[in-house]
Amino acid sequence: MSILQVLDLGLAILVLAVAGWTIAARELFASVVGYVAYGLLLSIVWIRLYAPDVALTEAAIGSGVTGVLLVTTGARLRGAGGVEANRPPGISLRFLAPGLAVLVAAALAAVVLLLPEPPTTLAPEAREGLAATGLGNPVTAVLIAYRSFDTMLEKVVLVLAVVGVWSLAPDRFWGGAPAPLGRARPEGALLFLDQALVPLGILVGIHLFWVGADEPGGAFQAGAILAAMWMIVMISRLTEPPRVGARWLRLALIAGPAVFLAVGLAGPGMAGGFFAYPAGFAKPIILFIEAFMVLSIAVTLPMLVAGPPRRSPEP
Amino acid sequence: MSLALDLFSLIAISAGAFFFFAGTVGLLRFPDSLTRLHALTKADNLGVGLIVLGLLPRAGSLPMR
Amino acid sequence: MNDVLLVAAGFILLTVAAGLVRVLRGPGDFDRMMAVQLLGAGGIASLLLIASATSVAGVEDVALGLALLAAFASVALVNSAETDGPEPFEGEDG
Amino acid sequence: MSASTLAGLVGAALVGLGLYGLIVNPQPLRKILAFNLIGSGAFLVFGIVARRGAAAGFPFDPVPQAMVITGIVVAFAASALAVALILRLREETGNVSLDSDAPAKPPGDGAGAS
Amino acid sequence: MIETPPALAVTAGGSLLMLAILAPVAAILLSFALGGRFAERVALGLTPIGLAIAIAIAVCVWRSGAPLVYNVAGLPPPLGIALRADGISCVMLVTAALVIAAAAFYARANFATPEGVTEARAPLAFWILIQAVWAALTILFVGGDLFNLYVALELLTFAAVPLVCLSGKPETLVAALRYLMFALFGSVFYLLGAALIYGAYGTLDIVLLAERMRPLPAVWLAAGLMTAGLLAKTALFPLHLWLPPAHANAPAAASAVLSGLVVKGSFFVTIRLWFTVLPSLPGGAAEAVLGTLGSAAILFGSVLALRQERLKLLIAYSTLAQIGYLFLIFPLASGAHPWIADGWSGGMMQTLSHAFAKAAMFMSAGLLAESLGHDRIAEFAGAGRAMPATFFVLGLGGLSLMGLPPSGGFAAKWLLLRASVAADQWPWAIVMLAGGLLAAGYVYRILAPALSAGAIVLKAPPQRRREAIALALAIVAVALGFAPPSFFDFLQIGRAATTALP
Repeated sequence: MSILQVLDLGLAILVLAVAGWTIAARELFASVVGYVAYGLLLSIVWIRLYAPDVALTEAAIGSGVTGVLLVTTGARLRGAGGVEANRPPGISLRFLAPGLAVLVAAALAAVVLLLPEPPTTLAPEAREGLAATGLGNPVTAVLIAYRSFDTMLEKVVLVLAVVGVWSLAPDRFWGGAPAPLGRARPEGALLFLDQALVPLGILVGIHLFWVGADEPGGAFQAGAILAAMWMIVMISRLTEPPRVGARWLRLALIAGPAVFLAVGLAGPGMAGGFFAYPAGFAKPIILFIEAFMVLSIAVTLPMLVAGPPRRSPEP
Repeated sequence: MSLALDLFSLIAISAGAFFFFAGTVGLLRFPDSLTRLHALTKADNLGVGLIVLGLLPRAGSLPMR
Repeated sequence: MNDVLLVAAGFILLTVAAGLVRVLRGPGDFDRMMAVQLLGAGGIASLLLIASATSVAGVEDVALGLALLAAFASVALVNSAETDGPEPFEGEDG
Repeated sequence: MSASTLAGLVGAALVGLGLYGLIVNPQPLRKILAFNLIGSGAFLVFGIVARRGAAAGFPFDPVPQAMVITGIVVAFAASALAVALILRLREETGNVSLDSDAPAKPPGDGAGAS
Repeated sequence: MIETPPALAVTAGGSLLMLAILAPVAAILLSFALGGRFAERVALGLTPIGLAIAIAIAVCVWRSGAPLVYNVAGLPPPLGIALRADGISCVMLVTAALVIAAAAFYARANFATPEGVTEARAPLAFWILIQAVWAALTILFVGGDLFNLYVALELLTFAAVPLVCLSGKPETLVAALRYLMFALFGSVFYLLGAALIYGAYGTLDIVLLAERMRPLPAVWLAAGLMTAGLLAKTALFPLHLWLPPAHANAPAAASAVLSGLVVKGSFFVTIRLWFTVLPSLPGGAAEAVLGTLGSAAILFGSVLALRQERLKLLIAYSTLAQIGYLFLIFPLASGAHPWIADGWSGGMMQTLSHAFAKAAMFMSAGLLAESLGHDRIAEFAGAGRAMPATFFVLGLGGLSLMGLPPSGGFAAKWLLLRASVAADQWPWAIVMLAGGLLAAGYVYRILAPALSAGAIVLKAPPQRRREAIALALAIVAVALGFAPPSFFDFLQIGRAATTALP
């Protein structure tokens, strides 16, 4: 057994232990903290699978923003009780659930071990098409060129999630702003962090967007980093969540999918098919789309965390 | 030259790992939150810093696209 | 040399994982968060070491992003951890 | 055992763990956590499929990796919608439960004042 | 670049498929950006355009007698995404367009932006979400790639769940949350199955998969996981717990769309999975299991419908039962037998007639609740005389649910019965007859008190225009009973090609 294998085994055990903790922990907050740790460990697993793009996305969205969402919710749910006041599961459920879980996991494990050889892959096809897109990062090429339709629809899913979350507001708050993310007044340490971290974060975000064409990174990851920075500024109360009726907000939320859709619709005129890119201009067009996607993601994720409007609109 | 660089990496990375160890011991053994925080910051800063320093000489050898 | 990097990565992971006992024991939310913070730092370090040993390209940006997000997560955790803070915002009258 | 096979087994175990949590845990927010565990298990299965598909000079097959990235974003959006529902439900009923016959607290008291 | 096999070739008119999807997507974004009253105008303006595109697609398929195919980004599968419309895609597209258009015009009275404000919560959300349901369903009906279908399923979830709780009442929030939990469980299991299938075959395109399909362990598990996930979204017994509260508590226009169309979206993907991707797998055990679950749903849903006190809950439980009939298509239309044409036509006819009948019934139930102020069946005495048209629609819809001639439901159940008799699979026939009797029971339960004498005070008489919309849908449900044989040939377009594969 080589050192690498020992390391892998240890990592696997650690991931499963922390995952088990998030399920088993008594307190909600402890469970959520466990989930954030779990996300961090998972990023290392993704590096072991040679998937730096996924590692970055998992760290940013899977662990980072989701963790913050859950932590904020845990804090909001605490206090007035009612959280732990549920009935324990019935006896049949207690025996059925582990049985079902073990069955599914065992079947899945067996099938994973028995996946057919030689492995199937689309890597050669992806390599072949890469030249036409002008990109160096094949994952970005899949996302924005080969399967751009999925990515565009997924952006629409994000818009719908915003609509769905907002629709949960009490009527009297419609048009107003979501509740502040942070405490009553800014604190010294947070303000210092703002000054140090946020400019750096914005720089990193833009950097990730730019290198995403050729190296790990891209619109999702860059947008998530920028979203995190905006949320930090909102947590320290230097700025407040915007009103849901604000025109600029609506436009920023739909900018990504709308530009994507517009380019896709222009495809038949430009390149002979919906979502096709004209030869020679693929890369600048892709970067153009991605720039708007970064904007939309950077605005969407914080609005999803902030939740529905909770303040009456200004008269 | 390469031997010297390797030696440098070795020393920096070992030192970094040591700081992580020390930080963890501090986190587990120190009596209250503030002293634990003190130990933690040492691990955070010096640990990661030294590891990155130790990896610097190898950065050029990474396949660049 | 690669084996040295891997051993160092394993050692760091092991120690910070031991630190996770703080998540189990608490007692306060603050202590739990510190353990995650340590795991974040250790995770970045071992990620860089592993990537360097197994030659995964372009991992520097991943580490950069992780470092930023670790700081972000701790801000959010501190923001919502304290139990004696003000009541969660419940809205205002229209 | 190769790293990708091991990751696949971890993925399978995560699905099992998450499924257990999803069924047994009555608290909706904990169900969301469990759902996220199942999700990451599924993503890991995509991940090993991608790693197995290393070819043509790429150490991975980019197509499943791109699908994972899409999936992670969708999973986050789902969590956000669920969380918003849970918070609104707590506000209306003072309770977070999936039992439809749970007694509902009359809404309005205290929820309107800041 | 890559040699295109004939099965993947693009056909003329394929661009229509893309337009059918992109029109509602563009409308969603436009509605959200403009906000306020524009959302309603955009949604209403979309209905004729969407309907025209759906009909154009159907005409193209009818004329050529072969499926329409389009490769997005000009890239054929496996790397690219293909869209395909066969016979059943076309009828579902047209059905969705008709029901959504009807629901939209019906909903104008409930979801108009009030005077004096530029934008209100429920109207904006409703108009955006109903367009999103349309977009998602369109992709589900024409999508040719399992991951693309996953994204569409998620789109449908995100559109349908908030529709349930637009009123913001606690019981609707609980219903929506439970719906979301089931839907998310369904999505993630579907995704897991898709991962295994990609790992085994290196593509997620359904036509390529059908060609490459071999009975591997991975594909059995994948089929099980995906089917379980899709059943949770379709609310087939025993994964049905979420449906009755969600469909009964949603606003009437939303209930009509949810019950008539949304559950058919995931059902349609199940059909794609078992009849296009997996038919070359040996054995009929899985089909028998699906049929058994369907039978259980028929009996269970009908009995529970009989016991409901509230009209909307009764109709929602009847949806459970009618979903059960849909799943009889799996044992009765699979394999290579002489009766499968009947089974296939019957199953699809049930899908269509239930969509129209159930939408009409939920709309009538909404009108009743608005006029009476409640929907408690026991207090309907005299309502039949006060609101004759509304009860006439409920009766017509009930005709189709019971399977009495002349109606689409009769044609569906007759074809399914004939197939089960021809196949010597008697249990299905007995269950269907029992389900028909039970349906007669619960329809009688609605109509009998309403037709009895009694004095009733209406808060407001129902609007003629809205009654007419519900009536139109109910008439379509009945008229489906007169479908000519050529209609059933149309349903077979694209199917022969896949079943003929070795």
